[in-house]
Amino acid sequence: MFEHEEKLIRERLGREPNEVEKAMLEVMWSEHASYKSSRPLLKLLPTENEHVVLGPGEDAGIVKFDDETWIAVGIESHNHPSAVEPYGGAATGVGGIVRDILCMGARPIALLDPIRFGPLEKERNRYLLQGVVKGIADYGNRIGVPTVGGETEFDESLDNYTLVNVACVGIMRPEHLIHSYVEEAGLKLILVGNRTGRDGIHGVTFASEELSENAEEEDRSAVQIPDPFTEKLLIEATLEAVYTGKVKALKDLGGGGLTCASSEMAGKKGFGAVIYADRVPLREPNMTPTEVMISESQERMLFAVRDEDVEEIGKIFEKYGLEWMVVGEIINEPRYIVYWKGEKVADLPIDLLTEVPTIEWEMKPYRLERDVETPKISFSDAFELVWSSPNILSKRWIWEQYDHEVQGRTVVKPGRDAAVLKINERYGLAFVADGNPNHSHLNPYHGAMGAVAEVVRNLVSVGAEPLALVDNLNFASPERPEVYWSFAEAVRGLADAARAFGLAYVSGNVSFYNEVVDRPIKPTPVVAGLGKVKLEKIPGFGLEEGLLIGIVGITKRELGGSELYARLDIEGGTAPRVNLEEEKANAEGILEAIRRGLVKAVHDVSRGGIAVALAEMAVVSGVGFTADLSKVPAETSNPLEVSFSESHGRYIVAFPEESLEELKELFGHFAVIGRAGGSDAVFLWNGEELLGKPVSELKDAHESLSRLLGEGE
Amino acid sequence: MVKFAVVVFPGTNCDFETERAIRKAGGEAERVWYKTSLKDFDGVVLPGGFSYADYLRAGAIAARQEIMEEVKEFAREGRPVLGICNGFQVLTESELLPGALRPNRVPRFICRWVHLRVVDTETPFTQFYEPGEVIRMPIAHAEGNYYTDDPSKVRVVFQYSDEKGNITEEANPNGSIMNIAAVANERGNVLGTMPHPERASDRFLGSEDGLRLFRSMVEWARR
Amino acid sequence: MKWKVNVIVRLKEGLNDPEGRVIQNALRNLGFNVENLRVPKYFEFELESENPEREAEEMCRKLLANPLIHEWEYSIEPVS
Amino acid sequence: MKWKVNVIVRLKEGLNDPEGRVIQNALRNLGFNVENLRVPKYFEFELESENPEREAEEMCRKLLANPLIHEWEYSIEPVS
Ligand SMILES: Nc1ncnc2c1ncn2[C@@H]1O[C@H](COP(=O)(O)OP(=O)(O)O)[C@@H](O)[C@H]1O
Ligand SMILES: [Mg+2]
Repeated sequence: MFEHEEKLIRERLGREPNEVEKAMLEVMWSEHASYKSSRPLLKLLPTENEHVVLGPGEDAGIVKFDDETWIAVGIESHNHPSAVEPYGGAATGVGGIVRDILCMGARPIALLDPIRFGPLEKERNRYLLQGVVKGIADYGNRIGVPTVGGETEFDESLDNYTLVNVACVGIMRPEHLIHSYVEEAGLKLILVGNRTGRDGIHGVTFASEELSENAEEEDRSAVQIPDPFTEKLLIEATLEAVYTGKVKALKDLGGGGLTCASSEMAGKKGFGAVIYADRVPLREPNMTPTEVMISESQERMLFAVRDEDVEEIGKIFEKYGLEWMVVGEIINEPRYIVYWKGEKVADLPIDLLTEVPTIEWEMKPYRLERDVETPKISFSDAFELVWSSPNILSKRWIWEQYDHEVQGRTVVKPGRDAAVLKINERYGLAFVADGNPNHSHLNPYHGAMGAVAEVVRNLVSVGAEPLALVDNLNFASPERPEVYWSFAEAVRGLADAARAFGLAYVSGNVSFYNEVVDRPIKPTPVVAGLGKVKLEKIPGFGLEEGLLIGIVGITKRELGGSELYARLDIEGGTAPRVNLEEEKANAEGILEAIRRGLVKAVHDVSRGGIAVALAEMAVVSGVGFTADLSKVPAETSNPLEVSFSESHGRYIVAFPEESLEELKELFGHFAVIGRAGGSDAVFLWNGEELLGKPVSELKDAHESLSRLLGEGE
Repeated sequence: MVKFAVVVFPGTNCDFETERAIRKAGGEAERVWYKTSLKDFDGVVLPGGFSYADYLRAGAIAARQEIMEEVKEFAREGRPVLGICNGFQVLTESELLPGALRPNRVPRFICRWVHLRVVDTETPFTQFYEPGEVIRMPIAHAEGNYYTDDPSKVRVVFQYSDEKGNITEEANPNGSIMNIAAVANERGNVLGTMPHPERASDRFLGSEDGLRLFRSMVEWARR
Repeated sequence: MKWKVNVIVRLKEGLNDPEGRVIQNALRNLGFNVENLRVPKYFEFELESENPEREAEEMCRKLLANPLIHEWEYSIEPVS
Repeated sequence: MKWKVNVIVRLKEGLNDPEGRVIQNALRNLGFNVENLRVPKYFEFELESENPEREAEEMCRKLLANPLIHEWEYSIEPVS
């Protein structure tokens, strides 16, 4: 807490807060819990349209899928905890977002895990990757929620650090929606799940500060041990309770523990709460009321239930072997009162906890984009470099450790542009997440827009109409003027892009203070998107013998922040710009082509450019191609720029000859660049070979992540 | 109509889709919490998941629950008992099937589609397959490495194979002895399978090869 | 009476230990000259019993170990 | 020189231990009167080293344990 905030609290309270009050206020006024630095800017984001049932403001957003089916969606970061305890940090990150979805009354059905690390050459970064992946796997698999996709990126700037974001979707019937706030006094507050211990005390304040050098030793209290066994029982028990119709409000205990969950539940509509902190079941002896109130022990939920229903709901918890206790009640008066063994240990106006004043930090623009000469290396050297980049390698080693098929819905499995989950006999839900910090670093506005554009392209590539977005903003300290400016720029980019597509953000998350020892991370806005797709119409991804290969969209000299430049350590250049008109037109064109059944396979062009996108389509089906890249519609005639530029708005399609005329009509920029077939991947330029390689060799290199990690198979 | 109990232990997580697959195959199915009695059912299915979070050894704690006495009764009476993945682990741990399921050769969880060769079509679960037929189903397990000290005594039902049905080392995802993926008891009415037939029971999910297993089981119970 | 019991459950000789292999490799990659690494299961607990030897043996046989693949040993001492 | 090393890695006092709790419950259900059950990680291996104490300590710190949540102990004796 800052000094001026402490002063403000003293003024409003007319006295010094006591120890318990002070700890609760500190937690609630932390950046992580209050969004005090981001709230004013986040207002820019569009949050309403015909698909949105419930926008930001509760634990998760809700989107209408059809009249009987709503989808709850949310995204969370668990960066700091994962950087010091990768296994437990990542696992409890999964647990947290799953409970956010659950407490809306939805059954969690899928997860995505955008994760980022420092270079793999370093032992510590490999350790972080292995720990994070195992943590997500062990938790997600055990609770039976499939991790169906994600992103994995490596960058020098994240050395010794990690960004772990997790997005989750849940499915619900409209009548089961439970809000996170109460609308009547007298309700009993039931705490259920794990016992409360000292773990996670000051977790939110931890997440609101930079990591120091000795983080490992210092921040032990901020780490929790994951308990997926209890979480799975909580999922089933909570849903069973929700289906009785007797749950009046529901929240999970996350950052800020009992204080945060109960004060927000009570305060939102002007009620108050009394908490009997000594009734909370404890795991450790001699805990103080302060510790009980702010502990962030995992796998706990808070239910608000009428007095006469307490027993019935309690029975459900007992069936699942879960411990529960009435720990407080809702009162009419807007106060937040805590008792400990009969003694009043805290008494605050509830809005002092829940309504935290915003802070606007100083902003200072920076400019990293500058013209650099495109390097003069051969296509084959460039391709070799990019194709072997850990960022481009297949992430099979990761997603095979995830039970991505549990629940029996995963129609499009990991490894493609977006995952698709079967929702009913005709329709599926597409789900994907993207971010590109190299682009956002160079140009935060266009980088953020680009994340939205890429999400849309990935959804469209599996035939899905985009429905809604959620965003996760991973930034360094907002107290740095350049960082705060880049944050504002990114939000502006997210807002403009979503508006252009007619999309809304239904939920999101902000994670500031991502720095290790004074080294800020690159601005990393991550966007996840939902789409709706007709199951019968989902196109393929791989090449098939004899199909023509076409490219949609225009390629520009936009190598800034590209994988090629990252591999060559070239800074500067121009980051790709999003042309919203063209991006939208091309997305609509692709959807129309899929609707009419004109294309057999679709893949959008993103990281690594056209060369990589083509190679990926070959590798996935084992069918080669011959493609003349000089035919690509482009504003440059430099083969390297055409092949590796990461311009937006582009797709590669594979289609039979008879679709050609119709396809041409659908797009402003479209060209046939070659044909699929044979066992070699052959890149040409004006008819001359740039590179020819057996697809099997490409595949072997593409699947080498486990070798890089020093693991067999 | 014949009715199957799909037993739910704490941590079981493939119960809904297993129930769905049995119904699609023409049977009646009901998810049954492990503290409930199995008396009105014609067969039992122990579905996949992580009973007791796989703590100690996969399936070990579930195998010691009271309900397993009733499951043993089913097995003795010759009624169908099917264990899928974690259910298979429960069946070996409770000695309804021979052998043990050890941690995978590469000790990681692995979720992947595999080819299987159908070895034994004489069981209640496999009567609708052709001997030697190659089918596709996904596996998803960390402890599926089948071990027994005397393989000659085991009634092998599925083996991991390549797409042509050859039993090769490369086709073995977890190190199982003789590429064993599914085994039955001597009588044939108890089957344990590591691959998930319920995940291969819908054309949109990649294959319907698993649905025949449920059809076979339902048909057999009906007679 | 109350006893402090430690149980070690090992894979039988000749059965390979995949987890041990992975950890051994990781340690070697870090430069440690490690061999024959194994990761037995290890339990510590307090036991209220009149016959702790018999009960410890029973616990292993009934739950903590799988006799087909494991052998076990335990140590028992009174809780002071 | 060659040493036989045993390492035990325990969760720090007070941390949640779901695995221990679940196994303890399972043993109690079987009628054993068990308390405070914990499932530390246990490693046995041979180490070729001039300074086995230091190396064992390093191994724990770097890989076998996370100092944030674990404490560890080891025993070292020469291989005969
Ligand atoms: N950490 C991860 N967890 C699960 N799936 C992942 C992960 N990282 C990448 N993937 C999957 O690998 C595939 C390729 O990822 P990516 O290159 O980011 O796709 P795209 O370029 O289409 O955005 C996608 O299907 C993605 O979901
Ligand atoms: Mg893509």
